[in-house]
This record gives sequence, C-alpha cells and structure tokens, in this order.
Amino acid sequence: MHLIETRDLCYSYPHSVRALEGINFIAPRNARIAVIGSNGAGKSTLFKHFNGIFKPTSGSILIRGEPITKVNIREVRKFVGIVFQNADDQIFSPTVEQDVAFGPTNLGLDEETIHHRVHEALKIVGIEDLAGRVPHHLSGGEKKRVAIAGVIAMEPEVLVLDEPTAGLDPQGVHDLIGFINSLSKQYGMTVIFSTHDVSLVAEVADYIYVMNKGRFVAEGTVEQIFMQPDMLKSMRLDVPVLPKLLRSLQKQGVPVSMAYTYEDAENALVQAYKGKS
Amino acid sequence: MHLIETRDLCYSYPHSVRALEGINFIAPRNARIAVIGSNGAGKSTLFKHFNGIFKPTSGSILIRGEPITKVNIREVRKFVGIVFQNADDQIFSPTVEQDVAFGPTNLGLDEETIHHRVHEALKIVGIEDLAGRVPHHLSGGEKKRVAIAGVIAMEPEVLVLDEPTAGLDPQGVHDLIGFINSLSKQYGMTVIFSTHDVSLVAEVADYIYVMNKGRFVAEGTVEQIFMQPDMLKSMRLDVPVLPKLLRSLQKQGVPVSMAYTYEDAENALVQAYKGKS
Amino acid sequence: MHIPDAFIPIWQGAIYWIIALVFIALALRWARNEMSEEKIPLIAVVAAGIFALQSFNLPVSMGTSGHLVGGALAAIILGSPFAAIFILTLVLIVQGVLFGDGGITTMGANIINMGVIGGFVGFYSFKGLMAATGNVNIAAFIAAWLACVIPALACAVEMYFAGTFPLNEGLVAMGLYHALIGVIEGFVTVVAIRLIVAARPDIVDFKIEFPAAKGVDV
Amino acid sequence: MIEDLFFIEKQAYRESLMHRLDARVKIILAFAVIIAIVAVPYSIMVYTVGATFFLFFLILWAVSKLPLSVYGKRLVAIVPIWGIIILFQIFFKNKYYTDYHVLYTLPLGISIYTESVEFASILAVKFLISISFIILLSSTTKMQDLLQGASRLGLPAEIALALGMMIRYLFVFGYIFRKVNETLKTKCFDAFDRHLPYRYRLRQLGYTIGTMFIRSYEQGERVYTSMLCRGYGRESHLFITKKPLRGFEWAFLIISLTFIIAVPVTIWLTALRFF
Repeated sequence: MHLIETRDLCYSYPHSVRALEGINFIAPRNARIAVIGSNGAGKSTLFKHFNGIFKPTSGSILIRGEPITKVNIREVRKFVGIVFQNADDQIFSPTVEQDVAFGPTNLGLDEETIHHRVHEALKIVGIEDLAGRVPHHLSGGEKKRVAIAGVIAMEPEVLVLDEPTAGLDPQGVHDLIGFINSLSKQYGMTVIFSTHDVSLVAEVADYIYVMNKGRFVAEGTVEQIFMQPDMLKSMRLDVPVLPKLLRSLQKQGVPVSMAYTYEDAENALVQAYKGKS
Repeated sequence: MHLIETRDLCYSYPHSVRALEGINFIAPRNARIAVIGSNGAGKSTLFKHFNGIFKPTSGSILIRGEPITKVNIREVRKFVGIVFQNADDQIFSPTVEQDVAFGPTNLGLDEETIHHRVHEALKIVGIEDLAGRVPHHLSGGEKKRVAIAGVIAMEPEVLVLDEPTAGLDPQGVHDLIGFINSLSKQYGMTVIFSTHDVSLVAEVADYIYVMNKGRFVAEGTVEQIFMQPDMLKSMRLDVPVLPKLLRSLQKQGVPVSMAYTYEDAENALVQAYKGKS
Repeated sequence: MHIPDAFIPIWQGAIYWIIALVFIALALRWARNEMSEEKIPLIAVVAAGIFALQSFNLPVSMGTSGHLVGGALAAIILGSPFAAIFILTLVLIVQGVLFGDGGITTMGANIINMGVIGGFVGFYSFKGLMAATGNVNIAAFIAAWLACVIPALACAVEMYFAGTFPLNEGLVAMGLYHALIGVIEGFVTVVAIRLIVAARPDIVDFKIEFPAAKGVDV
Repeated sequence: MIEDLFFIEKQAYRESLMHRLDARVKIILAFAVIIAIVAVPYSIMVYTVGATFFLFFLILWAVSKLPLSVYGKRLVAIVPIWGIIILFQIFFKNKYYTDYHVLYTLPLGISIYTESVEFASILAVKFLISISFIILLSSTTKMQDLLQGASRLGLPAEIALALGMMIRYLFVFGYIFRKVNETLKTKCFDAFDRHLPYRYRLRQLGYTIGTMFIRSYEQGERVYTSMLCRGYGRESHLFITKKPLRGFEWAFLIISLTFIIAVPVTIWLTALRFF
C-alpha cells in the first residue's frame, strides 16, 4: 500500500481549462520525491489534491489506499502536511509560537502536549529561540522554517513542500537541503517537493517526476532523468551543467565516466586525465 | 562624469540600525553592473538611493555629477528607472497598456507620444500582444515584463533592476538575460541589477560589487570576483560551479586553464585532455 | 468621524455599545454560516487590507487630504452589509486601542455609524439603485456617497444627544464636509470596483457585464 | 496611519518595568481610567480628577522610560481634528448649563460664553486623559501581548482569532503599502501634483486602492487554504497559554484600581460637603 497514489487524476478549474491530465503518481514510504517543471506546469495544483483541498474532476486519489472522504479528511490533513510556496500565506498568527501551535490546537490536544510539540517542531527546524517573535520581523529563510515547523508540529508522515527554495539565497537553500534530508533520514518522513531548480534535485531526490502542461512527461531516478537533456530543455528547464559538460566531453572523445553530483564529476575528470597519462 | 556616483554613503532606517555603511559606487555610461549579496545585505536599500526615495544619512549621492534636490528630483526619476522585485507592487492599472502609460502620463507628455512610447516599450520587452490584457491574469514572467516596460516607457538612461530573476523559471531567466543585454547593446542603457544568483552574473555583468551587511566587501570584473571563491562562500553566496571545478582540477595536477563561462570551460577541458595525448 | 472618549456621556456610550454588540454577533453569525464556508479568515485579512488602503491620502482641495472609509466598497464586493460591520469593527478596535483614533467608551457609537449604518446604507442603496438603473457606476457612486454622508449625520445627531455639539451646526458642518468627501469616496469606490470586476469578476457579488471590458475608464 | 503603526511598534519593543508588566494589568488600568474620567459628570470636578490622573499618567510614563517626545508625537497625530471641535465649543450653548454669560462679542453676532469656555476646557481635560492612557497602553504593550491579554480577560475566541490575523496582516500590508508608494514615486506620480488633472489623479488612486483590495482578498483566500491544511474548523482558536499574574502585579493592579475609583469618588464627596 502506497502512502499516496493517484490514478489517472484529472482536474479542471471551474469554468477553465484542464489543469491536470491523467496523473499517475506514487509516494512510497520514506521516499524523497521531486516534481520538476516550469512555472504553471501544474505542480501546486497537483499537491493540493494530496490533502483534499482540491477534488479530482476524474480519476482518483488514494491516501494509504483509501479515497479522501468527509469522514477521513481531518485524518488525511494530519497525515499529509503541505508547506506552500509563500510563507506569508501560511503564518497567520501574531507570534511564531502561536502559529506553530495552530495545527496541534486543531487536533484537540491538551495545552501541555501542544506546548511540547511546538517546541519539538521549532527545535527540528532549528529556530527554538524565535518562539516569542512576531513573523514580520523574521527573514525569508526564518519564515520558511516557521512555516515548516507549523506543519511538522502536526506530525505528518508525508511532508509536501511547494517550491521550498523560492526566494532563498544560496546559504538558505543549502540549509534547507540538509534539513529535508534529515527529516527523511532521522524521522522516516516521506518528502515530496516541487522545484524548477534542477540542480537541486540530484542532492535531495530519490525519484523524479517531470511535469509539463498538467501532465507527467517523464519519471525516473536522477540518473534516468538527467540522461535526457533534450527532454529537460524542451520542458523549459535547465539541464544540469555537470552532466551536460561530461556528456559533451564524452562526445568529443574524452573518456570520462558519467556523474551527477559535484564530487563524482570531479573524480571522474581527474580519473579521465590520470588514466590517460 | 559618472551617471551615478555615491561617496561614503551611509544610511540608517529611522530609529534603527545602520543599513548601509561607507558605500562608494560608480555607474559609468553603457555599463552592466551587478550587485551581488545574500538576502538582507542591503542591495534594495542602496538602489532606493539612486532615485531619491531614500536620502543618505551621511555621505552623498551624485546623479550626473549633481546631488538630488527637490528641484531636480523629477529629472532624476526620469533619468534613473527602478524596477522593484515584486511585480505585483508595481502594476495597478486595469490593462497592460494603461499601466505602461502610467509613468509617461505623469511626466506630462502628450497622448501621441505616450502611445508611441508605450508600444515601443512593449515591443522591447516582447509583449506587444498583451497590450489589451488585464495584468492580473498574466503569469509571473509576463508581469515582470510589464513592470519593466512601465519603467522603460519613461525612457531612463539608467535601468535599475532589483532581483530581476526572482521567481522566474529557467526559461524566464534566459529570456531576461537576453533582454538585459540587448538594452545595453542596442539602446546604450546602463543596467544595474542585484541578484544572489552568482551563476547569472558571468553572462550579464561587466563589473561586480559584492555586498554584505550594508558594505561593499569586494568589487571588480567577473574574473577578479570569481577568482575569490572563499570570499564568495563567506558572503553566503554560491561559488560558480565551473570555475570551482577547474580550480580544483588544477590543484590536483590537471593542467587545465581557467574559464568562467560554460563554453570556455568545455574548450579548456578538451584542450587539457587533447594536449596531454 | 471617529468620536473620541469624553464626547459622549458614559451611559449613552454603553447603550451604543450594546446595540453594536448585537450587530457584531449577527456579523459573526454571517461570517460563520454564509455559503457554508468559514469567512472569518478572509474577512480578517481583508480588514487588514482595508486598514492599509485607508492610509492612501486622497487629495481634497488646497493641499488637504482625506481617505477612504471603504465600508461601502467591502459591502458591495463581498455582497453583505455584515461584511462591512465585521471589517469596520476590527478596524475600529485596532484604531481605537492602538492609535487612539476613536475612543473606547465611544467605540460602540463608531461601530454603529461606520460599520452598521455605513454597511447597510452602502449595501442596500447599491442594491436598490442597481435594480432601478442597472448602472454600476451610478449605483456604486451614490451608495458610497450615502455611506459617507449618512454616518456623518448620525454622528452629528449622537453628539447632539450627548450635548457636546449643537444639532443644526453639527448637521450642516458634518453634512457639508462629508458631502464633499463623499464625492471622492464615491468616485474612488467606483474606480476600484471596476478594476476589481475586471481582474476578479468571480469574487464580485453582483453579476454585471461591463459594455467594454477593455477600457475600464471612468 | 501605517507609518504610525511601525512607530508605535518600535516603542512597544523597548524595555522597562512598565513594558514588562502583564498586558492584562495595563488594559484594565487604562480602560478603568478612561471609564472613570468619562463617567465624571461634565463639571469642574473634572479638573481635579483630571489633574490627579494626569500626574498618575506622568509617573507611569516616567517608569516606562519612553521620551516625552514620543508622547508629544503621538498626541499631535490624534489631537488636531477634535482639538478644533473642542475649540468651537466656546461659541456654543449646551444643555449642561442653564445661564450663559457673554465673555466676548465678536462681529457677525458671534459670542463667546464663560460657561462654554469652561465646558470646552472640561472636554479637553477628559479627552486628554483618555488619549494619554491609550498612548501609554499601546506604547508599552506589544500588539500580540495586548491580544493575549485581552483573550485571557475573556475576549471571545473568534474575535481573538480574527484580530490576531488582522494584526499579523496589518504588517504584511504595511510593507506592501510602502512598496506601492515607492513605485508611485519612482513613476513620478504625486497625488497632490497640480500639473496632472484631478480626475486622473483620483482615478489612479482608485486603481491602486482596488489593487490593494484584490491583493488582500487573495491573501485571505490563500491563508484560508493554508489554514484548512492545518485542520482549521469551527472550533479553531488562537493558542493562548494560561498565565497567572505575579504577586506584585496583583498588588499594583488592586492599588491602582482602588486609586482610580477612589479619586473621583472622594472629590465628588468633598464637593457635596462644600456646596
């Protein structure tokens, strides 16, 4: 049984064109899944199906094997936590602590448990010291963490992040990557995220879906996806620079092996050169 | 005489800490200048001095050699056009055409001139076909172009863009780069932009200022700045991956020459390998 | 129009507070039940937006400025006088407690004037004029003008009951000043509504096709 | 108004005994003073009560370590319009006096009465005291603390949630308001620029206001969605922890309340004995 599974999911906005078309998506336990695609490809629309904010126009979505109904919707929203792109949409309480407490309060927990969960969540994202602060004095990166903490405090088993790196500077992106990986490793969470920054994917994802105009146009492991630079390019996405360079060198007769991360690429080039000498 | 020059410019927000400290900045004619730095480094605050929105707490700013006064402020704002980061803060009118006409109308131009300028500006940014559309319904990338057109229509000689690539997908970034370069080449505009995406800079900038905590910590040409990876890293910025790779290869004994753009790097690596064989 | 403390005796202020509370309760019920969807978050955020757009200085004449109240705008767009009551209650609480703009003992009166009277006058005169003329511009202009002038007159009457301003002078002064300001409120409300209809026709309560969707020109 | 928001917040973030005092104590105190001064009949008793309360205010303001200029600046933001209305009282008769004596006669048959001048000054005192305590309250208490304090005092949960969200987004829109103004300046638009037609200026402001409305509406929609994702439902409320008042806070509250009630009552009783 998969944690999340969609079958031929289609969705049209009211009075509007089709936004999603025949989506088959699977999220297994403890996976890190990237959905990549350019702006307007339908990534956010898809994510809003994962916890029942949108209902499929046709096809189905199963959470732990069961469709979303009025009866289990609260359960589903506790199970699948979504962090939206803009932290300001998501931090609506006057203080950080109150905001992170909003989810647990709705779960009907008692004050002590709520307090405990809030501080646990703040600790996980590394901003325990910000508990009493007001959101508008925080930096973009800090706000992002508050938003994530607000979802983590509900203790979901699947964490969905919509464009988590948007607006962050390189250091912020770096911190976020480390943190997503630790959620997956230490807490066994399944992490699903969307991005149009392809270079990010190699370090954070086990499996990739490539989305364009509401459809999945490709899926596979990092290697499988990065092996198709022409496909990525036609989807208005960047081709990761290192695989592109290595491939091009191969074509020009340099006997270098393929690599997708920085370290592997460096080793491959050193090997190619040393092997030659 | 420089188009824009600041001398030991300092700025503090009212009742607040110092935001800019001893800034010496020069914008010559027909230059492409990048100001790079992480979020909160002071880039936007600096830019707001360029057209007199902020006044220096100490030090001075000269536009074409003259300080900004109440008398010449309109002239200055006509001369230096600023496009802010978020297009939504800059577009108010019910149609794209009306919005682009807003600046020229405020300058008191006659209707015919305004009409001409609006369509010229829309043509430059490549969205002539959107003239009659409601801005609200446009995509992020299209809104960005409307915002830029609205400033270009005032025919500034210096175009200042604050984080122009924020929120754009790779294709959008690519279009923007082409477009900034053409403004500089075809129209002789001086373009100043801020970014924390270092990889962008090599293709668009002649000169770079590196900013951190309200100060300039380095300045120079692309080569001069990229030669200092440790400095960039300590400023919470990315080190461009290709120069980093080549430098690392050099250290490991691969006789490859330095390069900063993708093509140069590829050639250098092929040369290194071929030269060896 | 924000009556401060001291201008209304305590017992009269208490009466206004009680009346205001009844309407606040009704507005809360509306926000909870309307269209089977919780509107409280939406209303709270829009209230913050109304507060911000009240900060835009509108030129009146000779360098003086006024600003929008926005009650009619909210009631017309959101399709209920209770929207205006809810929003202006929140705005007036913040203005009274934080800024000292409008008093504590007089807050009930202020909520009645700007929220209740402004909301009902704005909404129902718009509805009526729409039915009569079918012209959004005329309906919204007059509705917003009335929603500006009538609360001001109510304010003058309350001050008369309080014994802190004579009736005739109050009615004339408040009436004239707000008749002028009301023209600006009306004009700006019409422009804003037309823009909102162009951008988000789906959120607007009334369904109107403008003759030329492109040239939203007033 | 928005700029004042940032200014007030700045003051509330300072440090002092007054700032640290539990919000409940400050709310009760300020409201009690306002109710007390408003409850005093329009008579010259107000002078003594007002003077005593003003002294009380000055002591508390000193404890708050805020400069007097902050008080002055905030007074200037509030007083003018109603100051003029108070000033106009000197020309009017009202129901609180039976006999009127002309103090001055101006041309056009306008007179200034002794009793009206007295009434104007009574109003001024009441007004000033009320305003001063509101300024004290909001200058020494952070908004989030005010809200928590009010909630602990029994503000209904729904109103607390709505007010909390409003406070949160006031700042979001405050920043947007600033950016919009910067854009208007950048594009050489000035609402008071006579070179541009009046209609044009008003229309542009109407567009700006309409845009702001849409943005707040859409922000509301997005917030609502994100609240749903975190289990928002009818019984949702703002998380408020219980927090007992400390001993000295109780003591301060009780002594102050006694003082606030005792002052007008004593003066009223004294007045009875004298007349």
